[in-house]
Amino acid sequence: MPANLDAPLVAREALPGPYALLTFAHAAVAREARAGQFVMIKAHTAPEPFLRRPFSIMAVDPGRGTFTLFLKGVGPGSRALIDMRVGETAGCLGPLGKPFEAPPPGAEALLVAGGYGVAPFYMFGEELRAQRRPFHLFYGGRTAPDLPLEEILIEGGYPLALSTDDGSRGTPGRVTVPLEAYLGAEGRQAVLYACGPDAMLHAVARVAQARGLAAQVSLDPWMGCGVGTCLGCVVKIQRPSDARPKWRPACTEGPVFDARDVVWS
Amino acid sequence: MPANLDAPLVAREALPGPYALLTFAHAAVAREARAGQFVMIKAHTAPEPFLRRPFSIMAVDPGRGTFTLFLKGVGPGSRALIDMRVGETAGCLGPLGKPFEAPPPGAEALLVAGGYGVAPFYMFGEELRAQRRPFHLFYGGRTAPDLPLEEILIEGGYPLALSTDDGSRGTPGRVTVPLEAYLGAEGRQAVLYACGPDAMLHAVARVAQARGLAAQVSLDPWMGCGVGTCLGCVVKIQRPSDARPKWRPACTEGPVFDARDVVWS
Amino acid sequence: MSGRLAVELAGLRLKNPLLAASGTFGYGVEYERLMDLSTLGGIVSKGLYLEPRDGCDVPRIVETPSGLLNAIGLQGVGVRAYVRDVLPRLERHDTAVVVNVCGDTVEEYAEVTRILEDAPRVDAIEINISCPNVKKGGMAFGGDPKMTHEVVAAVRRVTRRPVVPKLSPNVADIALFARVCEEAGASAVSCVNTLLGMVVDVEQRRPRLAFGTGGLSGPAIRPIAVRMAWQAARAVSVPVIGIGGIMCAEDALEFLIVGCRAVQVGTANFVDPGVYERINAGLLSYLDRHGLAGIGDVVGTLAYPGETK
Amino acid sequence: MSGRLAVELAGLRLKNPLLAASGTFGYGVEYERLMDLSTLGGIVSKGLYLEPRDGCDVPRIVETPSGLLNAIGLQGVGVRAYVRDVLPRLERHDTAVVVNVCGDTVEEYAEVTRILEDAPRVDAIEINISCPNVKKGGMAFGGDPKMTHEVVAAVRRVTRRPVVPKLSPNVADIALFARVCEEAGASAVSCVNTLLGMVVDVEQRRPRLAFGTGGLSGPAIRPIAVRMAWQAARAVSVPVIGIGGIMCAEDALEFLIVGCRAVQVGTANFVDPGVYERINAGLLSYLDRHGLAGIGDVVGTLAYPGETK
Ligand SMILES: Cc1cc2nc3c(=O)[nH]c(=O)nc-3n(C[C@H](O)[C@H](O)[C@H](O)COP(=O)(O)OP(=O)(O)OC[C@H]3O[C@@H](n4cnc5c(N)ncnc54)[C@H](O)[C@@H]3O)c2cc1C
Ligand SMILES: Cc1cc2nc3c(=O)[nH]c(=O)nc-3n(C[C@H](O)[C@H](O)[C@H](O)COP(=O)(O)OP(=O)(O)OC[C@H]3O[C@@H](n4cnc5c(N)ncnc54)[C@H](O)[C@@H]3O)c2cc1C
Ligand SMILES: Cc1cc2nc3c(=O)[nH]c(=O)nc-3n(C[C@H](O)[C@H](O)[C@H](O)COP(=O)(O)O)c2cc1C
Ligand SMILES: Cc1cc2nc3c(=O)[nH]c(=O)nc-3n(C[C@H](O)[C@H](O)[C@H](O)COP(=O)(O)O)c2cc1C
Ligand code: FES
Ligand code: FES
Repeated sequence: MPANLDAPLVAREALPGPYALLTFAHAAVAREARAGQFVMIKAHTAPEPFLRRPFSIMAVDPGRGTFTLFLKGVGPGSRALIDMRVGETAGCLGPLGKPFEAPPPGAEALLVAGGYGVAPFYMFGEELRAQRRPFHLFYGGRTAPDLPLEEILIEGGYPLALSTDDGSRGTPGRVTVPLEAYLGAEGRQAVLYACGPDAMLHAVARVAQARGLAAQVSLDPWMGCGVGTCLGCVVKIQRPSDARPKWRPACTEGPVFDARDVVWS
Repeated sequence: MPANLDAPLVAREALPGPYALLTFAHAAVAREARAGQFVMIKAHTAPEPFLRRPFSIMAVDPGRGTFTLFLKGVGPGSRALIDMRVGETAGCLGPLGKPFEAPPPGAEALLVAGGYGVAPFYMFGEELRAQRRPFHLFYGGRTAPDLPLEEILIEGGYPLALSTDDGSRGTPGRVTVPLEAYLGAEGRQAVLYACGPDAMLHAVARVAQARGLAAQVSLDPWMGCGVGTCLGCVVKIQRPSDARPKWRPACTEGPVFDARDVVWS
Repeated sequence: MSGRLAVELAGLRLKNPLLAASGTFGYGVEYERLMDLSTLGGIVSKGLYLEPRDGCDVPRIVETPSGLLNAIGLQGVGVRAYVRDVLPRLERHDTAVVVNVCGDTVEEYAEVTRILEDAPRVDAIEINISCPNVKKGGMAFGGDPKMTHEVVAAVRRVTRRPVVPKLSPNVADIALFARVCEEAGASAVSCVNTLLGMVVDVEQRRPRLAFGTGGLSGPAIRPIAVRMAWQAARAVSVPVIGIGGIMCAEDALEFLIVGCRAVQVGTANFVDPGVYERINAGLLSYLDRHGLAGIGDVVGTLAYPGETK
Repeated sequence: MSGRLAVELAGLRLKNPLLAASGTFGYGVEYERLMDLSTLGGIVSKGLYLEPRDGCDVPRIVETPSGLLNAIGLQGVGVRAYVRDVLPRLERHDTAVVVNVCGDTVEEYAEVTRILEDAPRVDAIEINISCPNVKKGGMAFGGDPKMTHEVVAAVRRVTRRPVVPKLSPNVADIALFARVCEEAGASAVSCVNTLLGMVVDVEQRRPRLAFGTGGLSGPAIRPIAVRMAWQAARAVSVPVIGIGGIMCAEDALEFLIVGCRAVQVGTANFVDPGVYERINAGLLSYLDRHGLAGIGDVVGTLAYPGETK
């Protein structure tokens, strides 16, 4: 069950650029979280912005009772977290949301990450490895500095394909370029998983559709509460059973959705 | 002339308890400030509270272009300043307000400080010393830990009389006890200067009145702007030329007032 | 111990003066797994119409300085699904259940209330005549004394339960509206809903909310809400429930001191679901510190300058 | 370069759309030593009555979440001392001077205006019918359409200068009041003054302000002020001056985009006297980024959902 706790920061690693890895103590998240789930969190050091922010859980350590976030500082909420000192606490509710579901036996998991969207795939890779499922991680950014987790993923032995829009690292072009190359011409048994900017998710959904593959996408709407009550995070979803598209809260019915059900705007 | 600048924190010394010494670069304050003047300052790291706060200038270093504050963390504004890291900036306007005026030749300056009210007297002591004027500093607090500047003042060679309400350090009792003892029975040529809680200022004013001595008190109202326009900091003052008491802004006509003109509430 | 926080409100006994505000706590059941719902004095449901509603397009919410601007547009399941699916699940929780009733017409308000009349678990009806994010009903009714009277009287006629109109702050004279409600048979009034606001995306040169305008809530509006609750409490003898920007015990106390018998916590639910425990603990420690027996001893104790109590 | 920020307002040419709001910039001269006053489009004086006034008891100001609640009570030197002592000192500064005129009665508003009529340095009259912190005049006039009309018409009759009533946000329908002002001969309207609020000291159980209630300003009220400025700008053809919570260029742009010809900066003066330079620089860089020739090209460009311009 998700728990609402004052979570102390227990470790902090600044990465180049606006990025950082933050590790918090939070027994419930450490024990129960699955890849694709997230926390709503806010540094107690900064009164504003006063709402918590959603961040994907990147890793957990159930033994130590901690979990780790991979953050990009983009505004006051994320920056206040990055500026925390070890020992300071954050209000933290989690784990929240629906996780990624492992592929059916025989199918390979292809994880497609754009920017900070790589965070949940670190954990998903660990889960898949534990279940001895084959997977491959496609990690794309605009330029080389936008791939701050590269080293950690290589050290972790993740099967990795890098790409950058400007070609400064890995395959030049969008992350769908190495993905399509990998999928090749013939029908490969795979499930696609995508987390990143909207346009990227949509592109992956199109790749999946064109090839008749299943795809799970993690959407990234603005969230107010994380628990299904503010109805600020709704996304347009039409499930096979729905007569017409419905606004559904991404925090409780997602953030991971079947790509076929998403009504792209 | 006062200047409004982004002042970087250049040095920071935490003192025991909620106290700290902060040194900022600010050429105008460093060059022009006189003891009793203050700055309006706010850490850029914390959006709330959104108004700046007034703090007395404790010391200046015109050569380096810096000034130092002695802060007690009591609320969000002061704590945000204390939490700053070297290199971070604060919005800072100063020097502001009317300074203490040195005593006439032949008279001794008796500086009476309560709590953080000691800050301007560090600087005033330096000024008096430079002018070769005799002075004595009475520094009182509730308990020994409320006298965090003791060591620095002793090292600086300040003629010092300590007191605490609970007797844990120096003379037991209010700061007026050693003051009155020092003044003795016979009429000593002295001007009293006081900075601290209202009740202490009033007590010092009564001592001065009883002995026919001049006294300058630094008032501590809540301040919104520091430059005479919000009219939030007004205090009731009746100068000899005033037919009746008038609300006067403490930021521009004070914070240092002639004790006789203050209409105590 | 916790009996010290109990309050009487329009015939209801609440175990403490804290209710979850409409639209900020779902139907209550969403929080079942997160907290013990019986720590709440009561739960006010999301606004309910006769039929399910889609609500506004996105974005629906934007943060403002110490505030939140929303235009959800009362997305919801409709009153029948609420009675069928939600109310039974609330059976097991020891807390008051207040249903926030909406309508495009006076008749719809009455009809929704009538449907609730047969549901056992409902303790009171809150009449939402103050939602700024719908084209019909809502604020249009709550900004017009005549319509306010009509809606309240219509709902009053079809239920035996306490009827609590929720006032709009987008009026010049909140006391007038409180009095109109009292005259129309209200058992209490909730004070206040959100203030109409707009935030502009200057890069796109269009409102940030898809709906255009929205309702402002959160600490930003608290000084306005406290003033209005104070004016309403002086104007009527039925109880006033204070709402607006309550984040902690001190904030709740402001409303109680100016005369509110209970309060609702809205936006704070999004920030911290632990808010009720924190506030209740804070209220108890306040009572201890001030040597007061019960929270009722705080209500309406404001010493207003120039007035003697 | 800075010609790009110039605006025409009721016959006045302001070199940029930023004015210092009444009561937050003294009489202007207080800031002489701190900044170059000619970086301002204009200065609105502290409110002036016929006679000097003492104002309210202290505390007069209390900070609220992203806001400031004040009850100064229009302490001031009176119009004659202003004309004698202040106006000559403003001669040397190249900025528009607007005088904020107050009165306990309609006659007093007119009388203060008449006294200013002979003063050469005055560019416009702002009529303060919206101060919440006085027992007579102020908001009592600005909350009543008939009185609003009377005051504006009375001032209109005694001056050749532009007359700019300042609207109260404590009304249900700001557009109505803007229209009443236009009909009474206003050259422009200022929109808005402070929202009536209260903060309670829960330890003492009394209001934090000595006066009881006060006026809320600052970023907290900006979404409400932007909405009201937008409604006013749609209602009248005279220019609207937007006011409320402006701290930076983006905030000023919100008001300009919804239709304001100029804006006033209030509480931000207390936070940072460098605010005008920052905003002007931000406006210029916005024009560059958006390929716009002048700030006038921004005014009223809001794309409101469902409307075509
Ligand atoms: C499920 C989920 C998982 C996430 N995981 C991660 C993660 O692992 N690492 C990570 O770095 N980030 C992650 N994010 C993104 C992260 O939540 C945001 O970057 C963060 O909320 C920004 O907050 P801020 O205060 O720093 O910046 P803000 O200033 O609040 O906003 C930054 C951006 O958000 C946009 N924004 C603000 N308000 C709204 C609104 N009402 N509607 C739409 N957009 C708005 C702004 O336009 C701006 O571009 C995740 C988001 C979601 C929904
Ligand atoms: C001229 C001058 C010089 C000063 N010099 C120093 C100094 O050298 N060192 C130092 O540590 N402090 C100094 N102070 C005090 C300092 O300004 C305050 O401690 C600081 O403003 C507190 O701000 P905060 O945000 O930390 O706390 P806040 O939470 O804002 O307030 C702390 C205290 O101020 C009171 N307060 C808040 N608002 C009001 C109001 N509207 N009216 C009355 N009281 C209010 C509160 O009740 C509370 O007790 C000086 C004050 C003045 C006027
Ligand atoms: C996202 C959101 C949705 C709301 N929905 C409703 C609603 O359905 N019915 C209603 O009467 N009030 C609704 N409100 C108003 C709140 O109940 C409350 O009156 C208001 O938010 C002020 O309180 P607060 O500042 O504590 O949030 C809503 C508020 C928010 C923020
Ligand atoms: C301390 C203070 C004093 C004020 N005095 C006046 C006044 O004398 N006349 C007036 O018309 N408005 C007065 N106002 C209102 C401001 O001019 C302005 O309308 C309001 O503060 C909203 O703008 P802001 O949010 O930028 O401060 C005052 C505001 C403050 C904060
Ligand atoms: S974030 Fe509030 S409903 Fe999803
Ligand atoms: S602090 Fe604003 S007038 Fe003194």
